[in-house]
Amino acid sequence: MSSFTRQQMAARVAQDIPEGWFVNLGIGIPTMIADYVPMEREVILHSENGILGMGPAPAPEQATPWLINAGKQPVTLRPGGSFFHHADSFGMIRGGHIDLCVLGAFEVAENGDIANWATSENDSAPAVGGAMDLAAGAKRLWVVMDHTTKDGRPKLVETCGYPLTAHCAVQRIYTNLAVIDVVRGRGFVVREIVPGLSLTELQAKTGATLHTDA
Amino acid sequence: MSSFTRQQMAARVAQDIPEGWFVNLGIGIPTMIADYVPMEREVILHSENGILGMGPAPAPEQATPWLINAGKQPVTLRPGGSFFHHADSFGMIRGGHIDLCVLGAFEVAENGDIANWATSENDSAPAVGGAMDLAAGAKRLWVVMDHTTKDGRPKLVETCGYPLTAHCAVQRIYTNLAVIDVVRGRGFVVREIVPGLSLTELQAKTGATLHTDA
Amino acid sequence: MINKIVQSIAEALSGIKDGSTVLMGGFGAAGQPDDLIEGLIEQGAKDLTVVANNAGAGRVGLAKLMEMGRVRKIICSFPRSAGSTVFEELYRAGKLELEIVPQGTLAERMRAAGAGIPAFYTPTGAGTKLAQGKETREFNGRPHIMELSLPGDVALVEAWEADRWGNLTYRQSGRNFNPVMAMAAKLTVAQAHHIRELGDIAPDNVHTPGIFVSRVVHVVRGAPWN
Amino acid sequence: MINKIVQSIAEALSGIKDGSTVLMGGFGAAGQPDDLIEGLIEQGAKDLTVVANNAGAGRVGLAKLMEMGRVRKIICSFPRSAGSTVFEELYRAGKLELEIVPQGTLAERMRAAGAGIPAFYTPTGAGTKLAQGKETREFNGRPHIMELSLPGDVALVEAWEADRWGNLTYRQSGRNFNPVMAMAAKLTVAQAHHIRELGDIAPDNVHTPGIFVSRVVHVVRGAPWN
Repeated sequence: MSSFTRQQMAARVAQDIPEGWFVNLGIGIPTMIADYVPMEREVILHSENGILGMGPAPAPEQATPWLINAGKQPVTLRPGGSFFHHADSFGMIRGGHIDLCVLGAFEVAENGDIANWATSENDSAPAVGGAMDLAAGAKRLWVVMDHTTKDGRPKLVETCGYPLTAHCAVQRIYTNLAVIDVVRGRGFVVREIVPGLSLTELQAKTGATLHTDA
Repeated sequence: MSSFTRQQMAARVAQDIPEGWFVNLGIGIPTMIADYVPMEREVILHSENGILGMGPAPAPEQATPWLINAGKQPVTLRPGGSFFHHADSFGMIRGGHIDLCVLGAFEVAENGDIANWATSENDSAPAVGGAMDLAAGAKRLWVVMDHTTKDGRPKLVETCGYPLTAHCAVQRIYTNLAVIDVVRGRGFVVREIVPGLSLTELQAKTGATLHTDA
Repeated sequence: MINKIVQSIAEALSGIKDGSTVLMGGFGAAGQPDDLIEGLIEQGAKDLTVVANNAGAGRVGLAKLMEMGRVRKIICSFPRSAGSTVFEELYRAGKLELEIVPQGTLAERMRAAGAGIPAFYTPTGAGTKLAQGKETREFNGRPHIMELSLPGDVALVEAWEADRWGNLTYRQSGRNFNPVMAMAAKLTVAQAHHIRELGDIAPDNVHTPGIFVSRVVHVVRGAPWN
Repeated sequence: MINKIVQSIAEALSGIKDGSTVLMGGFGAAGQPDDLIEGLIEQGAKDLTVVANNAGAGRVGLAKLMEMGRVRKIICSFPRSAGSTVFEELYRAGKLELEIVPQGTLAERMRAAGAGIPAFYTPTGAGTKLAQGKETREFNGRPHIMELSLPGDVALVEAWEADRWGNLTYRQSGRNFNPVMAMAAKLTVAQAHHIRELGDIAPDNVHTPGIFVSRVVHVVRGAPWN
């Protein structure tokens, strides 16, 4: 059975991002998506720490400590980019001006609930960062993550077991096995499956009912 | 009996403004106060429409339509001045960063209530502008106005008859006849009277009890 | 290639519907998008709610739009000013609704709409007749009133510079309400004196990032504006 | 003559009292007022509440201040990060209070404090464990939670340029939390790389007007920061 690599997952998401969108990419696989958007397709990347128009990582000798992304890695700025303060930056997020946010997650439920910040109700010092603001504020929230945990438990579930980041927020999930929409009132609707995997096999790795449009 | 002219009232207020204060001056006599603050005493003038560091009116040939004050008159900018948008400008006001606001008024009550925006409860289209924001937000609110109306009715009163601009907001009143503090729990306390006028005569022109510290 | 620059005022204003809430920038003449307002008169949309600091003056611009019967309601801080005769006539005749909002609350309600804050508390207006019908609540021992965000369908703004991504700068006190209105509307249209190449506006000094701007039209005004 | 420029870090930090709430700017190393934080370690104030995006790393700066037992409480969005061992040890030992706030809510709460807004409603965090104990209210059919403003006694910020009136600019992503913290504190202290003559910072491009700044100290950092 084949499965998408991290790079292939990032590239698959990048396919679906049209020119002109303002996009915030979370840490991990989401960050890699930028590498698969061709420079001539103008997608404007937003970073929570006050940047619009982020470009790729600089050559090491050209990195400046003043220009870092939300993951605190050196980045560049494209012509047309701009800087602003944190309240303005999150005003863009909370105000619904970001067309798309792509985050990783521990779990996504069939109603669109997302859990991606705390691994236990008892973890009293979890790091939330901007995840709740992004999940609640972006026009669209997509999740990119492995279909199951390392020990094989489903990450697409009926109800999240981990503490929620936001309620009914996710619209689409890209996993290493499939592309799945979250449709209000229906739940998980499968759009694509990696070659060689059957719907039945995918269902076996999923914690909630999978629907199809067929 | 002598009485202060408008110019003298403005000059008298100017005496009491120390270097380093951020000051918003309302339309009318308050605007004239700026002319009596010597340029070497650095008082930073704020205008609601997004200016800090306003300077005097320009020579007519140097006026630019881009640089006007809240009264929509051409002004200049001192070195060190800055521009910002309306929400930031009123954030300065509402957030208590303006050391002093000086406004005109129809009435001031002995508890510090001020009425300066509507002349009747039945006036359904009064022009409030920034008066309520300034009265509620500045660290100090001083009023400069004639002691009585043109037909001799007192403007310092027990309770305002006109619709309020703000509740318990005024700290000091400069009139053409006196300088009067509004002291919580006491009411009007006379600090100065124009030469030749007795306290009894001043009281006769005032609609509430005048106190003195003597 | 993203290109928000359109070639005519008609194109800049296309699609504005009857019944829209239109935010109009400017304070006095500074930063007032005169050409877009004239364009809106041509464009034809009616039954409008207009949000602006003033209620028009003379018989041009907003006053003309009102005189044509195209404005249902005005939300402003200072309706009566020198030359506001059209407003006064229509208002007295009961042909215009009016909502008076303190100037700082007006700006903050639009900033809130742009920033996804549906409501906030302010001390401004507490205990006055403008607090009537509003929730009052005490914070730090002081009464405050709850104000709702004020979103627009359309914002018309005037900028000094613009580029094809819609980044804007403003000049001096021409900034005023324009940045908060640009944030608060679904469709934000800017008239700009100068069109710059992408990257020529210093990234540290962009006043309104292009994310808040839908369309830009180049309007060169004569002296003394240039 | 107004002159907010002081000659030493000790002078810049004089008068900070035990029990103060200290807002510390910066996101990652960018815009972090390292020299002022080291100065605060020298200065001696204790029983502090510190508001910052992170809870320190390594054994310098904020982490050192915590290790010395001078911090009673941390208010931040992201306490656990690479090298946050001091925080983790103290927190596990029950020697440090923690308030976790979503990053955008953290910024907005300080902006609200600076702008005189005692409370606002946000959708962020509604229906999550961070909503516990907070008022929930529906606007536009969607649950929101009420968040209170977060004022500081002291803000420590890092600027790129400053003048004697306290006007500041920031460089690139060094801006981050600094402008909202500068607004939100009673005493705002800025360390600046460059001191400019009054008037040399373009008035249209001042990022933090001097009204929000109490003291400025010139700190030239080495490469690659210059």
